[in-house]
Amino acid sequence: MLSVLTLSQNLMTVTKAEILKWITLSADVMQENKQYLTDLDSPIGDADHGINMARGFKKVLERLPTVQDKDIGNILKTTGMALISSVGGASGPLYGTFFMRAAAPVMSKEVLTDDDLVAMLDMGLEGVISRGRANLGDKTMVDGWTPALEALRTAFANGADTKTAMQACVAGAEQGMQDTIPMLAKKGRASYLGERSVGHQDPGATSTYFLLNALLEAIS
Amino acid sequence: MLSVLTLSQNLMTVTKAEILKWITLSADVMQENKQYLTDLDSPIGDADHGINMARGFKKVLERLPTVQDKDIGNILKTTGMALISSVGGASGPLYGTFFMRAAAPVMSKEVLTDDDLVAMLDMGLEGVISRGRANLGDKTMVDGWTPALEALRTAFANGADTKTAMQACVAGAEQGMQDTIPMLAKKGRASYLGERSVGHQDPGATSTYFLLNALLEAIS
Amino acid sequence: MKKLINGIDDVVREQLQGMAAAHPELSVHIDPHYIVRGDAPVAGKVAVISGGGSGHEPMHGGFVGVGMLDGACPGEVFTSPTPDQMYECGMAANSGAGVLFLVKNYTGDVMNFEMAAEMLAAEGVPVQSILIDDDVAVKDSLYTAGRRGVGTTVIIEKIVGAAAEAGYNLDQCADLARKVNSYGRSMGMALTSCIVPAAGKPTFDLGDDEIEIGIGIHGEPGQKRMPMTSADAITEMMALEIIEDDAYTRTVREWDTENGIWVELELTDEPLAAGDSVIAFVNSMGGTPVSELYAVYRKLAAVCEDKGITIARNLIGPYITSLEMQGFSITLVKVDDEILKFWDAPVNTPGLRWGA
Amino acid sequence: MKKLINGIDDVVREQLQGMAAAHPELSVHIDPHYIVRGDAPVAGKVAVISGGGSGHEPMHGGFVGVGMLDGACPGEVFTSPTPDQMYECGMAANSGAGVLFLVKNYTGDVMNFEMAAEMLAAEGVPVQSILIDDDVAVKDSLYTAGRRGVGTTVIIEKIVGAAAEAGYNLDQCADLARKVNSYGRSMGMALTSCIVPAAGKPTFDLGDDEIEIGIGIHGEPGQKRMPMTSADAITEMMALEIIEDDAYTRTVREWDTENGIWVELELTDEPLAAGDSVIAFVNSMGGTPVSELYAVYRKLAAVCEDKGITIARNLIGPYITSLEMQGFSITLVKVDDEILKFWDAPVNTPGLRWGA
Ligand SMILES: Nc1ncnc2c1ncn2[C@@H]1O[C@H](COP(=O)(O)OP(=O)(O)O)[C@@H](O)[C@H]1O
Ligand SMILES: Nc1ncnc2c1ncn2[C@@H]1O[C@H](COP(=O)(O)OP(=O)(O)O)[C@@H](O)[C@H]1O
Ligand SMILES: [Mg+2]
Ligand SMILES: [Mg+2]
Ligand SMILES: [Mg+2]
Ligand SMILES: [Mg+2]
Repeated sequence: MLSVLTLSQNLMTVTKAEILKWITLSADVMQENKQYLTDLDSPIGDADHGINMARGFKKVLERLPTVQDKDIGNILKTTGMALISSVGGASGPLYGTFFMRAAAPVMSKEVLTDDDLVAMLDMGLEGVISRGRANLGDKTMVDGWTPALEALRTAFANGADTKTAMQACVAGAEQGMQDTIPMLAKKGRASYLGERSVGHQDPGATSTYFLLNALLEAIS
Repeated sequence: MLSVLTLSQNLMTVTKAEILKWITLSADVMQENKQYLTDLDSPIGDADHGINMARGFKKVLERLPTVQDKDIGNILKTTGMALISSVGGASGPLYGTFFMRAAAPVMSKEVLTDDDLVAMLDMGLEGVISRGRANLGDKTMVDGWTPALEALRTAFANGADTKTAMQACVAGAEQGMQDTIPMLAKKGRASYLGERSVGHQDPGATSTYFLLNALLEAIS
Repeated sequence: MKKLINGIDDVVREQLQGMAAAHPELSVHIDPHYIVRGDAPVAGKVAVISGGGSGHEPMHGGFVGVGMLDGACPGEVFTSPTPDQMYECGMAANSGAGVLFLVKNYTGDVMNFEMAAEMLAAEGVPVQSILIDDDVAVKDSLYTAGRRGVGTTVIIEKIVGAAAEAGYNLDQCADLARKVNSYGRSMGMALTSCIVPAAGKPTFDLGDDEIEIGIGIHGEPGQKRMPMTSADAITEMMALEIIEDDAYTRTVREWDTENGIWVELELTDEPLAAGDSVIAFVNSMGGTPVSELYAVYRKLAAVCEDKGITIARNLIGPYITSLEMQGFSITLVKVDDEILKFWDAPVNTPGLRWGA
Repeated sequence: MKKLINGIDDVVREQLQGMAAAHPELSVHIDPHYIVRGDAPVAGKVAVISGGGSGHEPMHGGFVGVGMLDGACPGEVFTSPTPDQMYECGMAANSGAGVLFLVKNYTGDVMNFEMAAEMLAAEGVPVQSILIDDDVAVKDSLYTAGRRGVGTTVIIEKIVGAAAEAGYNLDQCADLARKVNSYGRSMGMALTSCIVPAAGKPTFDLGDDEIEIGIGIHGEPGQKRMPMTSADAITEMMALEIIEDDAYTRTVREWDTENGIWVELELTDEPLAAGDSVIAFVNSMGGTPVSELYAVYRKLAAVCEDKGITIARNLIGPYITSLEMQGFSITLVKVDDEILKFWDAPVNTPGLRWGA
């Protein structure tokens, strides 16, 4: 899909409409995978991750019409605030902070360049890390975000277009998600299980993959 | 088995040793049928009749040595008191009263005539009825005792010997027990079930059959 | 069966030993089993005593203490205690002002308490015995064993215990117990069966989508089985059965202290009516958490309001249980000033405590 | 799944509405969910507030009242509440003397309470936040999320609530909370899993002869699975893990009210030792009846005696639960005169009441 404003590969590649679509698609995918994410959260958690994410994005959808006409930064900020006030648990502040921080570099923008896109996601991840203080390998959503954003940056550095770069990003998220399986959890609820956390895929890294995949779909 | 004292069919037919044996065999049969009686008490009661009877007769066995040398009346009285103080529930006072009252006509006797035997059991049943105020057909142990003692009296009236009469008595108890199946309970815990009590055999009528059968075995 | 027990034959004794260790203010007697207040007998005070099968904790042992019971006699699990327990308990608690037995109407309890009353009377102890029979799920005729004693028991023990503490004499205590019983109505239901330790398996099987309505407290099956439905629907059905229950007449036997004989009385309970005030008691059968009881209370309050019945006080929690059974019961007890005064009076027991 | 609920999305709200109907002395707020004392804010008094996922009733909402919590924030079932609930609750309860958050150490609770503390501080409300982390079943290293907050929470809420009632200021309340936490150790086990309403099936499967040791309170699986054994063996194993637990050091973040920043503190709990006096708390996970808890208490008292530990007070019952899960937890909290004084002080809440 080409925006009428596209001048170069690195300019104005993601529109506000696509961001709105991303949020809507995210809400859909969380609703569809509510049971799956909750099931993942049973052996190493407390069986609520899918329920939490679905509830949160339902609230986001309710609020979305109020910012339909606002800029991308405000849309993301509202998304973050809706998540914070409705998800609870660990994932609420984490995803909430993700969107609140992601909003900062794109405030008052109606369209994003590739650099904006990277900055937006990078700042979001930074928020997740500063809020949750998880390290790579702790078996959390950070293990989904980190390889995904690395792959995104690498793809852009290698001259990929937005869509191709986002495909790499999603592949990175998927790999990161799968790589959580053998990990021993050190943060979050799964850490209480010690050795028994090994062999299970992290629910948060999985919802991160769904979120990035929704972004890819939105811009495709 | 012939007692050396046997003079006529109607004289001195049950010895103290046989009464002691009756009590011991009763304890055995309650222990063996603990599960069965408890199972009968599940659909129309509270799943404890076998447990109650086994516990009670275990206590009786513990006390028995202390009255080994006493007369039959005292043995029965001690049995009744042991049951009263250890069974609880409905069956405790009922079987306890049975043995306490049964003791009265055989006080200070070392051997029983057929008349004594009938008087002993009749008085016992009278005790059960005055304590529990159940009528025939209420689906209780009274529906086991009543046809059993009727059959016993009839057999003696027809000239049967002790053993034959007791065989008739046990057959009457068995019939009475089976006849409780279609009854609608009006007394005891099963009465709370109303129509739903129909189709189940009464646990108390069943333990009554076991008790009389033990007496038959003891004199055989 | 997974239970926190050791040997099956030791269940009741070991639980009593645990109570003894936890509550030094109680005097826990092991052979035979009974519990009395540590300061029993309390000079000049009527001794209020109850008892019944174990498995209903905190009832009755957990209700022994200042302002409630003087003594309790725990039987084996779901089995009435024996007359000698009741006799010993009565002797230990009697100060000379006499003994009031509060007896739930089950054949076993009735007969055992009758024998104990006779034994105490034979020793010259003034004794009264009041039957509790409040379970509207039992459809009774004059010829059956009558209604079971269920939730109202807890309320009577609290109120009559407070009255005895306040100096009511034996006859006054008995009259008050009879009144509260006539004002009380209950109904229970089960989501699951419980397991009697000695039986080792569920007393009844209930499908994943079935519930049992009208159960008693001995884990016995109830009036009817029906498909699972919402908390609101179940609560409304039960509340209406209680509120719309007709006048109930039965013949009870009470001990005539003066003449030393049992006398029969015909007693009639009047139905609840708009304008009445009640204590509303929502009880867990043991395995249902208090959170679910609040969902029930929400609907119960709405039904009562709808029917013009004012809830003056409430009690919500596991007080008269059936081991680990999941389910609940509702009890409504009509109140007047006398009853409310004694309900609000201080009570200090392991299972119920306020104002002290 | 058979539960006394209506629509799955309405579970928490309807339970709160039931609480509101039953306890007019509380002020129950529905959107967002929080509960405060009816007389909040209490002039001059520090507001003690806790919160966490629902499904642990009576904790926390049932502990709001005179002598305990000023406010509680219930999240969805087993899900931490959100910062706006905590913020609104804090604003409603703050009299100017400040807000003390008592936070169980779960990543979700910690992060949400951190955000709420920042929000309150931004409004000029003096705020302190103390972490509760007493679960010895969690084998922690410096790099993990640390120990969970479990049974000691109930004890801290009671003691710090009484201190706030007695006029302790915000710093004094925070110091006392930190001390009681450092004195408390807990461990839990499950006989059965529970069912989160929205999930509709058991969180974990447990065989008929298996038990799960070291569970938390979110129905999550524990440290290890083992074959079912006797109450005595289980109790002894858990009591010894608590009593013999080593000194425990971790880094916690606390809010520096003066400078408006988070600061890191390294805190060390000393192990229990012979000669110590404790509050012994035997807690039902919800589905285990109190009778079984007494069997546990019997053995716990024996183990403590054997180890030279004196049980000064006890608490036995379902106070911090996991829906209808069967199982129990043991908490031992070392006491001194200050702690005992506040433990014995009057408390009047739906879930814990004495002296009032
Ligand atoms: N400290 C942390 N940093 C980053 N992510 C975390 C952290 N703790 C937990 N998570 C993520 O949160 C997910 C669990 O979310 P959720 O189930 O909604 O919350 P809760 O654990 O409170 O029930 C985990 O799978 C993990 O990916
Ligand atoms: N009023 C009564 N008269 C005679 N027998 C009775 C009466 N009530 C109950 N029973 C007998 O007692 C039996 C139940 O005994 P048990 O299970 O030991 O006591 P409980 O019913 O108290 O649990 C019933 O099967 C019935 O035969
Ligand atoms: Mg979770
Ligand atoms: Mg029975
Ligand atoms: Mg019984
Ligand atoms: Mg959670």
